[in-house]
Amino acid sequence: MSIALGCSLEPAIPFAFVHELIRQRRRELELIGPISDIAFDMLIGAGCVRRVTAAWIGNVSAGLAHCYRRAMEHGVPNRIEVRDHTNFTLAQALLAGALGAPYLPTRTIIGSDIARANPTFVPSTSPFDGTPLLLVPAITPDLTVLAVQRADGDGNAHLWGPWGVAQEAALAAGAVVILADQVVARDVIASDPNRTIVPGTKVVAVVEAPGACHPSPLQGRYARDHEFFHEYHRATRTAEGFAGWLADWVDGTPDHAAYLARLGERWPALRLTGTPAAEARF
Amino acid sequence: MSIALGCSLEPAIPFAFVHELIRQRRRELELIGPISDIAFDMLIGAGCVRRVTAAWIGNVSAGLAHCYRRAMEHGVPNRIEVRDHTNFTLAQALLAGALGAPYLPTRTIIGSDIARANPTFVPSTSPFDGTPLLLVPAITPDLTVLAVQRADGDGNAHLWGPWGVAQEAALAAGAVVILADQVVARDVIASDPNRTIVPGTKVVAVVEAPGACHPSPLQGRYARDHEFFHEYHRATRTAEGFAGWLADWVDGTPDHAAYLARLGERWPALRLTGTPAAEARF
Amino acid sequence: MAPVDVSPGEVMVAQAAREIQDGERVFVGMRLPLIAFVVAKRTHAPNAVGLFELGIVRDQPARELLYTMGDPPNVAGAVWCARTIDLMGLLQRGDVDAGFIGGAEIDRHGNLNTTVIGEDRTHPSVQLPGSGGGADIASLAHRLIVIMAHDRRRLRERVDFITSPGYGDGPGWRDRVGFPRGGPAVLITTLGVFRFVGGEAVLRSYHTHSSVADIREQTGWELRVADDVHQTEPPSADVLAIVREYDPEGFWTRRGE
Amino acid sequence: MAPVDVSPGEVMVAQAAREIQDGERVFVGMRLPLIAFVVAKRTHAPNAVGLFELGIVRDQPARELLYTMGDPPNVAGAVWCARTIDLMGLLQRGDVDAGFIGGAEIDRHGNLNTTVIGEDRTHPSVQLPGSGGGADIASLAHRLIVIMAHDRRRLRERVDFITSPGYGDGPGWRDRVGFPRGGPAVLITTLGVFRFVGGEAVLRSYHTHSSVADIREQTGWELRVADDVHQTEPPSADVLAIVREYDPEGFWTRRGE
Repeated sequence: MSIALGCSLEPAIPFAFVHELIRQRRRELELIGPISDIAFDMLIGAGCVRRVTAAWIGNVSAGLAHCYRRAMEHGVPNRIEVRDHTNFTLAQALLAGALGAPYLPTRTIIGSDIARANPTFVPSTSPFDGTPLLLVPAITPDLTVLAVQRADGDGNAHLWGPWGVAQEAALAAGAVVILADQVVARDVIASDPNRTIVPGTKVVAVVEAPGACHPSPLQGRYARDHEFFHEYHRATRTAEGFAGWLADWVDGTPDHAAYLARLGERWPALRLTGTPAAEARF
Repeated sequence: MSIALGCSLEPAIPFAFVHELIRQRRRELELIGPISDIAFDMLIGAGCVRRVTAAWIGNVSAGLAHCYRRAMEHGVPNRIEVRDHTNFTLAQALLAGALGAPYLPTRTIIGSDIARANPTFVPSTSPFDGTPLLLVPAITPDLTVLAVQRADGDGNAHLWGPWGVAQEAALAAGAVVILADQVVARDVIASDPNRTIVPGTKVVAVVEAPGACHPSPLQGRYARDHEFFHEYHRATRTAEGFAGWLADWVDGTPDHAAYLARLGERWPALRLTGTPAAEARF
Repeated sequence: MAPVDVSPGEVMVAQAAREIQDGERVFVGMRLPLIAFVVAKRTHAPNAVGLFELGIVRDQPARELLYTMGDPPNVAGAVWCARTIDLMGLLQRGDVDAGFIGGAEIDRHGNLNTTVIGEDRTHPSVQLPGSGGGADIASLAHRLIVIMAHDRRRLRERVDFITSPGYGDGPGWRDRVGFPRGGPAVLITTLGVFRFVGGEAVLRSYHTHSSVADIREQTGWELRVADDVHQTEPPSADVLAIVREYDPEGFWTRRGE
Repeated sequence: MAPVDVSPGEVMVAQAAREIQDGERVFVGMRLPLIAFVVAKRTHAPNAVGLFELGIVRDQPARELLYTMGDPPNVAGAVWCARTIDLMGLLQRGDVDAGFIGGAEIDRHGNLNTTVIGEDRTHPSVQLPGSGGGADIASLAHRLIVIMAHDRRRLRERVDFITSPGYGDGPGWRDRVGFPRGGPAVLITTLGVFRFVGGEAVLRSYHTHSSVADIREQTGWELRVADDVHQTEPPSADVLAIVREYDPEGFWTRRGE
C-alpha cells in the first residue's frame, strides 16, 4: 500500500497516524512525501517500509536520519528501495496525478544523477523546440493522510499555513484520511470555501485528533517542539536506542491522547493562540 | 501585446480595464481568457483585437456575442484570428506557463475538431504506455489583469470566490496589473497569506478601482447586474447599436467613476454585505 | 395526471433530474441542468454533489436562482471554492460520474457542435460561442447527459464541427482516439428522450406534447425507435413545485416561450 | 577591526548577505542563508524578497529564529503562503534571481552531492538526506550561492553523486544538458570564498582565521587562486549585532563549535 504524508513539508506532519501505523506493525508500506522530518525515519526503523519516494529524509533541525542510514547502509531492520526525487519533481508527479495526466515535463535536474538514479523518469525532448526535457510520471498514492486545523464530518477540510504538496497529494490519491485538530459543523467550512484544501468527495475518514502533528507544528494551534527532534536524534543513534525510543513514545502509549499525556507540561507550553486573519465576507 | 483577463470566468471580470482599453483605442491586442462574458465581445466590436485565445465567447445569461459574430462572419470591424480552446486546455496552457513548462499533456478533446482547428496543439503518445495524448503548449501573456477585493501597495493581492484560471494566468504573465476594490495596508494582506492569489513580485501596477467588475460580480462586494447583460445583448444586435452603446457607456464616460455615476441608483442596489468567513488564526 | 401547463423545459428538468443518481458527483453546468440538480437533491438524490467547472463544489444547491455559475450565491455555502484546473483534474482522473452539456447541433452518434455553423472554421456562416468546458466534460466524464432544443436543423446527419465528441463514427471510436472512458448516455430534447445503444441514439420516449411522428419529422437523421417507446413520465406535482419555487419567473424553464 | 570572537558561521553569514542585491528575489533556504537574508534586509538590501520552497514569500524576515522554514513564525506576516509548486514554477520560469544551497561534497565545477557517499546508490557507505529542493535551485535559479563546511573530504576532485549540478565537466555543459540558465556564482566555506570563472572555482579570499596555505591543505582539488586574493572582509559590528540579536544562542551561527 502506498501512503503519502508529510505533504506540507516541515509543518502539519500527521505523526499521530505514523505512530498508529507503527503500533499496528503495518508492513510493506510505500511511503511518498517530500521531506517528512523524522516521520519516515521512524517508520523505516520500525520495519514498516518497503519503498520510499522522497526528496529528503532526515531530521531538519538536528541532522541525519539514523534509521534511514541503518536501513540503507546495513539493511537494518530491512533493505528498502528508494526512488530519489526533489521537492519540485515530487510536486510535479503528484500534480500530474491530481490532473489525471500521465506525466509533467520539466527542465529541473536534467543534468543531475537523480535523473538517472530514479528509473521512473524518462528523458525526452520538446516537440515544440527540440530542447531537452525530463518527463516525471504521475504518482497516485493509494492513500494520502493530511493533518488540518478543522474539517466537517464529510471531510471538507480547511488547512492554513503552507500547503506544500498537500493539495496535489490529496487530489491525486485514491482515498484521503483527514486528521482534524477540530471537527466542526459543515457551515464553518462552507463559510470560507476558499480555505478548503480537499473536498469531502475524496475523503474516506475524518478523525478528530487534537495535537496530531506533534512534534511538528500546526499553524495558529501549536509550535514546533524543536527539542523533541533533538532528543529523537540523540536517542536513535543506535538500533537499541531507537527500540527504546519506540517503546517509550509509541508502543508505550496506547493512543495519541496517552502520547500527549506523556509529554506532560511540555504539550500545553507549545500551544499558540495566533493572530486573526483579516475579515473576508462571502 | 497579449493580455489575459476574465480569468475567474464569469465573476471578477475587470470591465473598468476593458473600458479604458477601448477609450484609449488600443489596437492589435491578443486577448486570452476562458469565458470573458461580453468583455471580449466589446473589445472585438471596438476594433481593438487581432487574435483571441478563448474557450467561449458570448453573453452567458443572454446568448450569442453579436460583435464576435460580426467580426467572424463579416470581418466587421476587422477580421480576427481565433485559437479555439476549452476551459481545461486553456487552464493547462496557463498552468504550463506558470510552471515554466513547455507544455502539458492531456487526454481531453483528443477526438474533437478543436484539436485540429487550433494549430498550436501537437498530437503525441505517452512514452509510458503508448496511449494517445494531446500536448497543450504553454501560454505566457505579456500582461494579466486581475480584479480582486483587496491588495496592498506592492500588489500582494487577496482574491476570494472562484479563482478559475486567475492564479495560473498571473504567475504565467510577464507582468500583472491589479484592480483592487480596496487598497489596504500590507499588514491586512500579511494577516492571511493563504488568501493571496499573486505576490507583489509579479505586479507592476495596483489601481484602487471600486466597482471595477460591473456588470460582473465580485464575491462579498457586489452582485451581478444580470439586466445589464441583457440590455447589452439587445443594444448590440447591429453595428450601429453597438456604436451607440459604446458612445453611451464607454466613450461617454471619461473614467470608471463616471461610469458608475451613470448607473445611478442601480449601482448601490447591487452592493452586497456578504457573510463573514469563520475565524482563522495564524 | 400532470398539470396541463407544463412547459417543455419543465419536462426536461424532471427527466434530467432522474438521470442523477444518489451519491453521484456531477458536473452540473447552468440553465436546466442546474435546476435538475436542485430537484434531484430535494427528491431521490440527497447525497449527490454538484461540481462547477470554474472551481466550485456544492453539497447543497445555491439558495437563489443562478444566472451564471459564478454568481455570488453559488460560492456562499459551497464546500470548496478552488481553481478550474482542480475541478478539471478530478474530471480527467475519472472522479466525476456524470456531466451535463448542451449544444447547437448533434448527430446520431452524439457528437455536438457549439463552435461554428459552416464548413470553414475561419469563415463561419454562424459563429457560435465555443466549447467552454463542454468538450472537456464530453471527453472525460464517465457518463454524458445531453440537453438540446429539438428541430431538424439541430439534430443533423452530420454536424459541421465536432466540439464535444460523442461516439465519433460509432462503436470503438472513443477507445481508438484515446478517450479513457465516457460518451453520451442520454439525449433529452424539447420533444423526447433518446438513449445511446451501440453508440447511436435510439428514441425511448416522447413528451406529452409530442409524438414519434413529430419527432421523426423534426430529426435530421433516420430515426431509430425503441421497441418499448412510450410517453415520457411527466413531472410530478412535487417536482413542479420545486422547479417553480426555484425559478419563479421561468427564466430558464420557460425561456423563449 | 572586527571583534575577536567572530565565529566562522558569522563570517559566512556576513559574506552571504553581501551576495544578496537590493530588490532581488532570493530562494533563501534555512540555517546560515536565512540569517544572511535578515542581515541583507536590514542593511543594504531592504527591498529583497525571500522565497521559501515549501510555499512562502516574505518581504520582511520572520520575527523569531527559525529552526525549519515551516515554523509558524515564518508564515505569520508572510505576503504569500501557497504551494511548493507555485514557488518552484517561479523558479523554473526564471523569476528567481538567486538561491542558496549547501551540501556534503562539492567538486571544482560546483557540482554538489547531498545524496550518498559511495559509488553504489543502492548500497551507500553513508546515506545522506537527499536533495530536498537543492537540486531544483541549482538547476533553475539565475545564480547559485553555495555554503559549505571546508575540509578535504568535502571539497573533492570528484563527488560520488551529483545531486545539485554546477557546471558539470566545465564550460558549456549546462547548455548541452539543457538547463535554461544558472550555475554557481560563489562558494562560501568555513575557510574562504571562491568565485566561479569559466565553470571552475577560484579562491578569492580567505577568512581572518585562515590562509591560502590552510585552504590548499583542506581542498581536495588542485587549488586555483585569484591574482587579487585577499582577506575576507570581516563582519562589521553592526552586522554582528544583527546576527547575534537574531540567533542569540548561536544555534545556527555557532553550531558544532
